Order: sequence, then structure tokens, then C-alpha cells
Amino acid sequence: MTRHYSALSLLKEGLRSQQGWQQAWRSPEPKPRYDILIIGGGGHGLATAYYLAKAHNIRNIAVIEKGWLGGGNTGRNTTVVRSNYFFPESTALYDLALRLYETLGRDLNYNIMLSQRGIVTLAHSEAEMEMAARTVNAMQINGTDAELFGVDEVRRVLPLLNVSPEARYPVFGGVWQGRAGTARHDAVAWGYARAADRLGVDIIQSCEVEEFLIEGGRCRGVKTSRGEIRAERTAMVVAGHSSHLAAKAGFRLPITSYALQACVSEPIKPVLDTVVLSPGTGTYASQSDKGELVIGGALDRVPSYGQRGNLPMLEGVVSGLLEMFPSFRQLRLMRQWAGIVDVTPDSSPILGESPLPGLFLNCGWGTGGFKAIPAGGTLLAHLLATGKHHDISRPFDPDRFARGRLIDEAAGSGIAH
Amino acid sequence: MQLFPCPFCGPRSETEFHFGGDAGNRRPEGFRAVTDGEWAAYLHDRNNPRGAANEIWMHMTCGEVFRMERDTVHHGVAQAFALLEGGGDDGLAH
Amino acid sequence: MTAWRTEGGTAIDRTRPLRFTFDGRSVAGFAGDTVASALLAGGVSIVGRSFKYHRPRGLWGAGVEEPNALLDIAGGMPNTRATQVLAADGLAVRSVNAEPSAEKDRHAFLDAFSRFIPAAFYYKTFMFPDWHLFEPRIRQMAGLGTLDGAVRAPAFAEQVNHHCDVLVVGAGPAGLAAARDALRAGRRVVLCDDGRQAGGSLLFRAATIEGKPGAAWAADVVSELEQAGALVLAGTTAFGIYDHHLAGLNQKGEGGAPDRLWRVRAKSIVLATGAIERPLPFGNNDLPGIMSAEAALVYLRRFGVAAGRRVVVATNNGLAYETAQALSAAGADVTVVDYRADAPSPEGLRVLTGRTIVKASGRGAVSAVRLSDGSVLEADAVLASGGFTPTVHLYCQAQGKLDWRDDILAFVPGRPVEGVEVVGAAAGDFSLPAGLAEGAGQDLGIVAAWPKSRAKERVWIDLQNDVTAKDVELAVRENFVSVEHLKRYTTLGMATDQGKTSNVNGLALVAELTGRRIPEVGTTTYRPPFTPVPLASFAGARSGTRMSPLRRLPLEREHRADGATFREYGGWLRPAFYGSGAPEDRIQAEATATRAGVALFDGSPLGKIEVVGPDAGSFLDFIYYNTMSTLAPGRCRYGFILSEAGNIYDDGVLVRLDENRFVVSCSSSHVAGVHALLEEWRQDRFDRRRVFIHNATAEMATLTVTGPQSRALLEAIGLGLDLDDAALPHMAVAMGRFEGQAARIARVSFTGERSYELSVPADHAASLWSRLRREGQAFGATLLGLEALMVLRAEKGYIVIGKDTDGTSRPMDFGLTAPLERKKVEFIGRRSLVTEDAARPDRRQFVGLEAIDGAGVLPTGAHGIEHLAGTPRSLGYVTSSYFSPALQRPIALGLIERGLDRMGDIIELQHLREVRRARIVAACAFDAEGGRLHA
Amino acid sequence: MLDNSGKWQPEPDWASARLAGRTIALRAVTGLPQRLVSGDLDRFLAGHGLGKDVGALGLATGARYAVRLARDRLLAVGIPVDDGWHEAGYAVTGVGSALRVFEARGDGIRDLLARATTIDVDNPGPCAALSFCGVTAVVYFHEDTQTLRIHADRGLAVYLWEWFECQPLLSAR
Repeated sequence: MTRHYSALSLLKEGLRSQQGWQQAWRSPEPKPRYDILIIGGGGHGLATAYYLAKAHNIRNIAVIEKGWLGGGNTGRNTTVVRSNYFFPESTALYDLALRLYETLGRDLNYNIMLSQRGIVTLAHSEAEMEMAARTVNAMQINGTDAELFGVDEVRRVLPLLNVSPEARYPVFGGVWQGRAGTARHDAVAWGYARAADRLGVDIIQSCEVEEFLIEGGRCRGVKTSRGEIRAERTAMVVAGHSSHLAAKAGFRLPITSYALQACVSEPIKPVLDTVVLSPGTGTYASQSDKGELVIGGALDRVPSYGQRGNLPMLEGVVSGLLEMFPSFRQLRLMRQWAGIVDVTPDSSPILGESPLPGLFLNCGWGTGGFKAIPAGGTLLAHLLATGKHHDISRPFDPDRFARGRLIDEAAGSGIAH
Repeated sequence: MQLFPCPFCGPRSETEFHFGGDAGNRRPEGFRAVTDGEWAAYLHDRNNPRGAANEIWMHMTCGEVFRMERDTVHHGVAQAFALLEGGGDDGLAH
Repeated sequence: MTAWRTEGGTAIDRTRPLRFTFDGRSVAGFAGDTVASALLAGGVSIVGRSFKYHRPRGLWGAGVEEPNALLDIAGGMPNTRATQVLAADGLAVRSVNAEPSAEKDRHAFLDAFSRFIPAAFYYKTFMFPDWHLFEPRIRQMAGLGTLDGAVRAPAFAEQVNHHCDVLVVGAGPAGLAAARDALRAGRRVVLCDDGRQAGGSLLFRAATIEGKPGAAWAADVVSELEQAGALVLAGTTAFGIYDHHLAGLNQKGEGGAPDRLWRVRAKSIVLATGAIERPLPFGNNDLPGIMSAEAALVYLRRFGVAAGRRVVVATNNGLAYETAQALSAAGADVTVVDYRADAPSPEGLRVLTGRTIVKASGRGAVSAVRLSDGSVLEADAVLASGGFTPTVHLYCQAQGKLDWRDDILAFVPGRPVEGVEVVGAAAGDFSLPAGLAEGAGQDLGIVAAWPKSRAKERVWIDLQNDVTAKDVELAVRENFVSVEHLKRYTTLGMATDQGKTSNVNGLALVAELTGRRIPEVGTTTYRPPFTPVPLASFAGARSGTRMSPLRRLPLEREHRADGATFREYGGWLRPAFYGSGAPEDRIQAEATATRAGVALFDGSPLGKIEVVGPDAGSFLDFIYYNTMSTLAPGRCRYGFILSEAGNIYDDGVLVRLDENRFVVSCSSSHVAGVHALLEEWRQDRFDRRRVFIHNATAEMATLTVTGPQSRALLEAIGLGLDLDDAALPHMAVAMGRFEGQAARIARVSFTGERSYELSVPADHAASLWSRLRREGQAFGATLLGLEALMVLRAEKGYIVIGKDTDGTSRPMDFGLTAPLERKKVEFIGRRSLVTEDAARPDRRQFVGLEAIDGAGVLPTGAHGIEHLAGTPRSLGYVTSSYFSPALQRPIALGLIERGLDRMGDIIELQHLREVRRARIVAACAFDAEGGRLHA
Repeated sequence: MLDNSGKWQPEPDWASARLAGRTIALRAVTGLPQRLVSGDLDRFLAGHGLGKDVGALGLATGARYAVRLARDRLLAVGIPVDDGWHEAGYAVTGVGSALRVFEARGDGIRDLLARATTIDVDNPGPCAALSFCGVTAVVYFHEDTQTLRIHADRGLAVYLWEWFECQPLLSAR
């Protein structure tokens, strides 16, 4: 059987009609008890399992997933990775993720197609340029890469962008982060799943949580559609379902769920080399390796769990794209979809123990979950294995809401994250 | 595009409406007696139900603030209710 | 393939020949031809190259399902299906993904290496040394069409909203019948069809309905509908069903006109969307010349093109016989290979039953097929029918769930969805509408012909994305057995045709490989749009200045005449400065002139929201951080409005006109937000019969007269009120008259100088302005733009919300703690001001910053820093920074950690890796005692 | 420094501005006295001898009429009444300068409404305040159902005019 992925193994398997490839992961039956149980087989849940096994040597772990691996927001996002944040707490978090992403393909022996093509967040006025400078300075002080672009530098990386002063949103420059880019979202989930499986983690799909087992005021595991599974520590990593599961566990969360829509155009030959975000139009875009323009924008305005696209937001996002790139008027929309994101009051994630002892939370990433997967996994694994916060996750504990100590990036930088 | 029923204007497009939070999220009064936890729960904790929801909305074109029961999964709207005159005293407003 | 023109063809006009080019080669056709039918008639067998292996490909279909014939139209849209674009004289089209032409593609060699590039190979390699070394080449190879960066068309698409009782999607027999029934029942009806002509299958299949030929019956029904006022939209694709029965329709623009988007809100929707023919799985089933049997019938009857002279019709069902008979009648040599052992053999047709095709062969096009009995049939066209997949996309988008039917081997709509009805072939019913048609409907009589595992040959499942049965087998071997995993791992069904022909064959193979039944494998989610829709249709009128409007000043015409340079500020188009010359010089001069004499400023965007009623005072006590009910009539007070989280949302001056009437002067960019906030609290907490909110921002223009000479100028105008400081002190308001209109005069200053804000109805603003200009000449009055105003207010340390505050700023950061300590009643955000965060000593506080390094104005956005163990740490940042004309030195404002306790300290400021030095000083740099307000 | 004065076209001369398509013509109406009235609307209407107010796409006639904007607010046209609080239980604010009024006439009114609003013209409802080309406007018929009046914030009037201009329905072609 061929386990290791490489050009050589591809050549070898090509000569024997691909017959020797091993399963990417097993499909085990759930055991009645694990040391640690992770609810949610998306990127964050799988990464948590992987780092628990690899960094903390805890192998008796299960990841349970009610549907299919990576079927939540991991498979529904616009694949952008970046760490262009304002507050030092956020930079530490997202830059940890970006650093881990930079070596993740080799680490997992799975090409996640990390493409550090850079992101430019446009500034459309002198006032926005001042805010851009504020952000760039913050990023440099906080130790991540950032440059303040003028309009010529923007034009160099985005030749088709309309930078005419007559544009509705003229371009003055922008915030550039060169290490940002995109990664193949499914590959991240599959890569973590395969690597975690190799380390002995049981990944159990089609296994839905029905209720929490609460004994002596602690969470002792869950009852699932495939029977009871017990564990001393349980983690809930279920973006888009967090409030719903929290209600089963008996508490509320500072979360509202919204649909975040995205869409792709028909594929075309390369025309857009970086990721671009325009606060003016509310649109961001990149071009996938397959040639599709991947287009996203703001959240829908109606709280929802319906994973469906809708017209008003789509129309706004698409018109924003065409305003930025008039030649894209020739293209067609090929597919439209939506993920359900957990939005917290400060748009920052929640990492920490829940009001139910023994149950730990990784949720509230809003629109930013995908880019944070390696960090979310690392930090939650640390918390589950040691019982203590990592320095980087401490500010994101749910206790910040009662303390009033929010980490509100939109408020701080003036740029929606 | 959803259609929401303003209790005064009748059905209008969702783009005319603004979400106002959970119905029944009563503001804790008497600021000296309110604990950090009670205040944070009012400010931040949300029912955020998957399914039947009971919410406050504002119809932006006429300014009506009202209560609406709807489903957050299939988006069916059950009913909308006007708030009582003299303030949101029907136990369901903020 | 040796296709040829026959007689007939109901869609074309042989009296109007035309010519266009394909890959530079001239092709003839007739008016009414699609590019596809003309290419077929012109003997062009290779119309494109496959996505991954660059295999030659011919036409498979005749409509939206076409996977192979994608074209770039010069000056138009990339990736256009040849089956959906009309041929036109002078049209220039190119095949996508082929260089230099589809015929001679230089990447054709890739097919020889196909064994080394199976599904998802890229996840397994390119990791060393790094993916970015390989990626550019992969990107060049991917993509289909080519965008012409110089083309910016289509410029505009109309968007139309429409309400109806019944929307019928699909104008085939079932849809027409449903639309007519609804019409006759008195309903408001919309009927749409993606074809240019209504009729659906009646346009190419023989049928007699109500005594008429099918096509004539269709035309009669359409005219009945139109005459009765129903909306009939041809060339219009229903691409999406959204919440609450909203359908998105894209109507194709004819004759170069742009497309039109319809948003149809229907009480109920009838889906008569038909069914799409599936390919048969056999070796090399992607060769040019292998075509859908139904498409071949379309080409013959609609366009007068026979697909070949020596034709094999291969089928696992009864519907392909019409193709066989029609082609035979047209003169082709036809052999039917019927997969069914007990198929009836119609007279005059050569039928081989109980046999299947194992493999097709040919170079560049099919030339022969080998059958399961070992025999070989030569053929220049193989017309295949592997059964029909009901078009259920819209039903599924409407949250319908599918059921599997073994008798027709297809997924059909399951439980009913409220307000959505599925009829005809889309519901798995392949007969003509009951009661209308004469004779029995056609019998599908289908047997299974699914792809099999472990086939020796390469069998294509997804033609457009080049997914073979072996790829599906590989995915299953690697445990990608969930249908969504299969789709994503192999890219099956993810091409521009969205799996219209491939989906069920793929599911069937997975079912076999995993020992499940097809319905147990399940289906993937159907997402809009049903077929790709021009982006321009979604944008509609939203472009340029219509993208998002700016508000315009009542005095814009006057400012233009005065040579104003306009900029966008907080949603308004406003004068930045006046006159020509270097902007910085103009701004400095305006500021200087203001302090020296008098200036006129257009402050009309200032919010003016009236709060009226007996409870207005107690209402505003709750709204503001400050106590407002104690404000005397005729007086003004500055205050903050907080969010419930205790952060500053807005600031401004509240004016009390009389006992029951206040005016909230909010920031110009916050008018809508403050208005909504006031309404919400009014209705939610107060007696809505005793306090009311009226937004009068647009009603009153506010013209500010500011500077030491301002009172003298106003006296020269004569506004009919006592301007004596005793009668109208700073922070007072009085009513005067101008041109018979009430004018409100408020002593409020944002410059630090004596100032008067004159508010008059906007219709009278121009004459007041011109009067001020005229009388002002004697005082050397200057026009003051917003940029200079920003300098003047910064000299005074007055804040601008959103610039000198951020979303985390609290009142105590500005030294304003009195209301929190003294105010007795509740107000918005109060409890949030006694949290740990609000009390923490290291908050960022509002201070002045004085550059001490002689290097000029500090950059706005520079951060104060300190070093902890050699690592820099931000202390906050510069929010406003200018050269002060009054002080003749740089000034700056900023939010700096513990700043109010650090007066006099010198800190480092970092900007784009350069370090400056500044001293922390009081925010107010000019006239700290405020004497000039009264001077 | 960037100057936006060219990109944003100056407003037309409203007194003479006209747009005409095949089925519809559009002009601005000036000089209408308008007031917002909130509170006890029945007492206001009775006190000024007005009949019932009109809702969305309702038919108003004459020079004095009231258009309903909300549960407890209306737009009074042509009715002189002082600003401020009235002991009869209503608040008044003049908006005659605030709202620019357009009038569209012709067979194409329904087509215009289909492009500018999402309202069901057959079931428009009791409230004339609705989203029109993306901005809140007051929309009703005046004198006959071939004449549509649209009141919108004066600051947005140029935007509305540009929106009208780009519609094939209102172009002479």
C-alpha cells in the first residue's frame, strides 16, 4: 500500500493503475470512552485532534461529526488566509495560524496549496489612508509583515483594477500583507484528518450529538446517534451550530448566526494574482487555481441557519466586484452558496472552558475561521491537554464579556474583519 | 429575498428591515444592583435558536419596532406583533 | 463526423445565409442557427478540448447541458455555450482551453500521461520544495476561457420586480398546460422558458395535442396567454428559487441588448423543467461524434442537420427510437443498439437488442463501436441515450427532497414543498399531459446501464471536468465515499455545466463500489444558479455614482461657482476647500482668515433630529450620557450618546427650542443611525404617545458664520433678533427671520471662535448664502472648507467621532466623568461604565502631541511605542495631525495609554518603521481659556 | 488633492428638468408645502377637515391631503400648521424643503414601479413610505392612477434622477 504522498509515489501508482493508495482515513466504530472527545469534524476540530496527538501525545481521542468531514464552514469559505489584524492579541492569534500554515503541507504530507499571493485591503480616501497607516504601523509593531501601498503599488499587483479618480471608490492605496493568500480549503480538512488518523485518532462521521452527559455538574461525554461516548474532557468545535449545542448543554453564548455568502464565476485564465478587499464596495475576491473568481462580501442582515444564498447581498457584492474590475462584466456567476457563521459582539473568537465544567469551546470565529484553523487547533489542544490557557488564547476566554474587555477589531481599526 | 410582515405596512422586502435582537431580552434596571454577569448576559448572550425564533425587528421605512416569530432554518414567518403603546411592556421587548 | 444539412429545420431561415469564424476558420449557417448547429452542419467535429487531458471533444447536447462546446466570443463573454448563442454574420468565436485551435491543440500530448495525473493528484505532490514553484504553471493550464481586459461590456442590465399568482418555469407541454389552467382559473400568470421559442420538446418531438401538431398547439397556447395579459418570457432562464417563493430569472438580450434580471415573487411556482439525457458509459465515450440522441433529434428537426450518415443509436430506453426513425427517414443509415433484451423492433429499423457498447474508437472522431457481443459497427455518429435525469435543481433549491424511482432510474421530487408543484418530465412523467394528447405517451421502458467498476477502458462520467470512472474508483478506494467528498475530491459535477449530465452516473458507480443503493449514496446540494448568469445582470443599475449615492448640499451650485474642490465626507459631497492653488496653502489661508476676521461655512449636513412631546426631556436623559432635561429652553448643551456597551457612539449639541421640543445635532454621518436609535428606544421604553422623533436634517440648511467679526456681519444682515451677548450668549439659541422664514440662530462653535449657526429652510439657503457673501465682502469674509475647519477644531482639541475616537473609546478617556458620578437616572450604556475594562488604569486617553524633533507634522496613524524586553509595544496612535497656522507649528491629537497622567512625558512614535519623538500635552493647543468664543 | 466635482454631476434645474420615454414622462414638482405630523392623527385629520390619509399607491386629490408614513405619522401636504408640540396630541415639523417631489405620468407607471420598488402594485398596503431605487420615499398617486408622485430626501434627488436617466424606460430611444 502507498502511504506517503510524493511525486515518486504518484509515478509508482500511475504505473499500477492507482491500485495501491491507502484510505485517507479509516471509518472506525465509536468506542464507549475516550480521553478527549471532540465534537465537530471541521478544520478546527480535526486540527485539535492532530495537535493533541502530535504535540501532547494524547492518542485516545475521537472526533465526531454529524455529517461529513469539512462539510461545515471549512468547505464553504473563500479560502483566504491572512493575519492583517490591529490588536496585538489578534495578531498573535492569526499570525500563529499563518506561520503554521506556511509549513503545514509538508507537516501533514498533504499539499494544501498554500498560495502566498498577498492581500491588499484598499483605501479609498485620504481618511482611509490614515486608517491604513494606523493598521500597517500596528502590524509592524506587533511583529507581522505589512506595507502601506500607494496607488502605483496597487496598480502593479492589480493591473485590471479600476484606479481612475473617476471610479466611484477611487483608490489611494492600501494595506498590503505579502504573506497572506489562499489555501485549498478541503485539503486542509482532509490533510488534518489523514494525519490525525495516522496518529490513531478515531474520526467518526455521520455521528450526531443528541445530548450531553452531565453528571455531578460536569460534562462527561455525549449521547450520540451512534450511542454514548464518554470522555473527561469534551470540546465543542461546531461553527454554525454553537448556540444550538450550547442550548443542549444548558447555557447561552454571545453568538448570533448569520449566513455568509460567497460565489464563484466561471473559470477563466489568470487575471487576478492577489487577494483584494475593498471596504468601499464591501467586496473581496481572489482567483482560484482552477480559474474561478472567488467572491465574497459582508454577512446577510438576517440571522439564519439556512445554508442558502440570497439575492440582495449577492447583487451588492457582485456590483462591487464589477465596480472594481469593469472588465469582469463579461463573466458569469457559476455557483452561489452560504456558510453559517457564529458572530460574537467583538467579532473575535471564543476559546476556553464553557459554563459547563469539562466542556470546552472553540467558536465565534465569525467570518475568520478558516484562516485560523492551525492556531485554533493548537490552542484548544493546549487547553485540553494542560487544563490551562496558552498565552495567546487567554484574551479570548469567554470571561472577557463580563469584564467588558472585548477585542473588537472593527472598532479598533475601522476595517471590518 | 425574504418578505417580512410589518404589523403596520404589511409584507415588505427583507432589505427594508433591521434586526433588533431577541424578544424578551429585558434590560436590567437599577444600575447599582446589576451584576457584571447580569449585564453581560443582557448585552451579549443570545438565544440564537436554530428553528423557531422570537425576535425584535425594525421596519426602517416606517420606523415600526415590532416582534416577529419566524424560523431561522426554513425562513418561514409565523407572525408579527406590534408592541404595546406606552412602551414595550408586553414582556417581550427589550 | 460527417454531419449534413437535410431538408427542413423549423428554427432556421434558409433565405438568410450568414458566415462567422470559429478558431479563425469560416463557417456558414443560416439565420436561426445556433453556433453549435452551424458548426455541426459545417462538419466541424472537434469543437473544444477537454479541461485536463486536452482530449478532442465534439458536441454532446443542444441546450444548457452542453459540456464540451465552450467558446470565447470576441468582444463578448468567455465560456459561452455554442448551443446557446445564435450564429450571426461576422461573429468571431474561439474554442476555450486550446492553442492555437481545438483542431490542433499543442497540449494534446497530455492525454498520454493521463495515468500519472489521476483525480486530485495535486494534493499528493508539489510539496517539495514548495507549491509556489509549481502553482503559476498550473494556473496557466487551468481556467477555460480568456478574459479580454479591454472589454467593459455589457454596460447595464435592467432589473425588474414582478408579482404574480403562478410562475410556470418551462414552456414544454406540461408547463404550457399548467399555465393555461392557471390563466383560465383567473390567476396572474408568468411563464418563462430558456428556449427562444415556447414549446419545449414539442418543437422537435412529434405529438398531436387537441387535434393540432404539438408546435402549433404550443403557439396557440402562448397567444392565448399573452392576449389574456399573462407575462410570457422566452429566452429566459429561471436560475434560482429563493426564500418566500422568489424566483430569479435571467432574460437573454437579443440583438446585442444586455440581459435583464427578473425577480418574480409568485404565490405558487410550477416547475415544468423537463429532463436531461444522460450519456451511456462505455470506453472512449467522449469521442467527437458521440452525441445525445435527443440532441441529434433537435439538430435534425430544428436546424435541418443530420448528425451523421452512418449512425448508431445506442439506448437503454424507448425514447431514442424517434431519433433513429427520423434520421433513417432523412436518409441516414441507422442501426439501433438497444441495451434491453426484449425491446420491440419497429418496422424499417435495424435493431440489435440485448447488446451494449463496450468501446468506441476513432482518431479525432468516432469511427466505430465494439459491442458486448464482440461485433464492431462502423459509424460516423453514435447517438446515445442513457436515460433521463429530471431537472430538479429548482425544486431542490426550494428546499425539496428527492426520492429515487427504480422504474425510471431517476431521482424525482419527493415530499411536496408548499407552493411548489413539479410537473411533466421534471416529475418523472414522460408522457404528454393527460387529457390533452392523443394516443399513448412514449414509453421510457428503461433498463440500467450504469458505469461499472474495473473497466479496462477509460469511461467518462463528467465530460467537462474530465472525470472518469477510474477517478471515482480511486476516490472510493481512498474512502472519499460521502457524495460531497466524492464531488470535491474528483471535481465531478463542479464544472460550468454543474453535473447536468454526469451526476447520476457518478452516484451509480459509487453505489456499486460501496455496496449501496443509489438513493443511499444521496445527492449533492443543488445551488443557484441553474446555469451561469452574467454578473452584469446582478449588478443592474448599481455602478458608478449610482453604486451608492452621496447626499448633495442645497448650496452645491453656489460652492461650484466659488471654485470649491469637492470630496466625499461621511456620505455627503462637500467642499474641501475653495479656489485654485496648492491645496495645503488654500487650507492654511482659510484657517488663518477665519481667526483673523470672519468665515462662512456650509454645515448643512449636521444632523437635526427633532424630539418633540411632553416626555422629550426624560427621553433625552436616557439617550444622552449627560443630563439634558435640566437644559433651559433657548439653550444648547454638548453631550455624548453611548452604545449600551458604554462606548462613544456619537457626540453633538442638543438644542432646546421650547419646553416640548429639542433638536439633536448629531454627526452628519450618523443621522440615520441616531434616528433609528431614537425611534427604537422611544417605542421600546417610552410612551410613544408622548414623545416623537422627526428627522429634519434635510429641511434646514445650516450656515455657520465664525470668527471675531461674525457678530458684526450678522448685524449687517439683520436677522430680526437681539445679537447682544446678554440676549444670545455662547451656547444659546434664538429665533430670527430671514425672507419671512423662521431662522434659528445658535451660538455654537467648532472653531473656537465666536460662531453663529444659522439654520433656515433649505429652499432659502441660497439667498441667505449670497446675502452673507455680499455683506461679508466688507469684512473680508472667507469661505471655509471642511479641511480648514478640521485644522481649526484640532487647534482647539475638539474631537471628531470616528477619527479621534474609535469603537472602544469611553467618555472617561476624554476626561468626562461628571455625569457618571452625578447623574441619578438610567442612560444608555451606564452599567458598562463600571466594568473592569472601563475602570482599568491603562486606557488610551485623548491628549495632544507636540513634535519635538523639528521634523514637521507628525504622521496621522503613527503609533506611540514603548519597548518591553526589546520588543516594541503600541501605546496608542495619532488620530489627527496638522500644521497649525495660528501657532505656526505642528499640532497633533492622539489616543495614548495613560495619556492624561503623562502630561509632559516624551514618547517615541513609530510610522512605517521610522521613529519620531513627541511630548504629551493638553489636547487644546490654542486659546485654552476660551476667551475667543466671546471676543 | 482629488476633486470629485466632475464625477458627481451637478443637479439639473428642477424647474425645467424633464425625462420622457415612450410610455412615461417625469418631472420635478416644486413648492409643495409639506409637514411631518406624528401622534394623534385622527384628531389632526379631523381638526383640519381632511378625510382619510392615503397609503402606498393610494390616490390623493387636490392641493390638501395627507399621506400615511407610519402607524402614527403622516405627511401633510398643503396644510398650514405650526411646528412643534400641539396639545391636541401631535407633533409637527415642516419638511417642505427636505423632500424633493417627482411626478411620473403615463401608461408605463407600473413598469417604473417594477424597476424602482419591490411592492406588489396590486396589494400595496396602508403605508406610502417604501424603498424606491434603494432609498426611502413616499409614493402615491395624485389626481389619477396615471400620475405617480414620489417624495424623497432632497440630498438624494440627483441620485434618483441619475437612476431614472439610465433606465431604458425613461430614455427617448
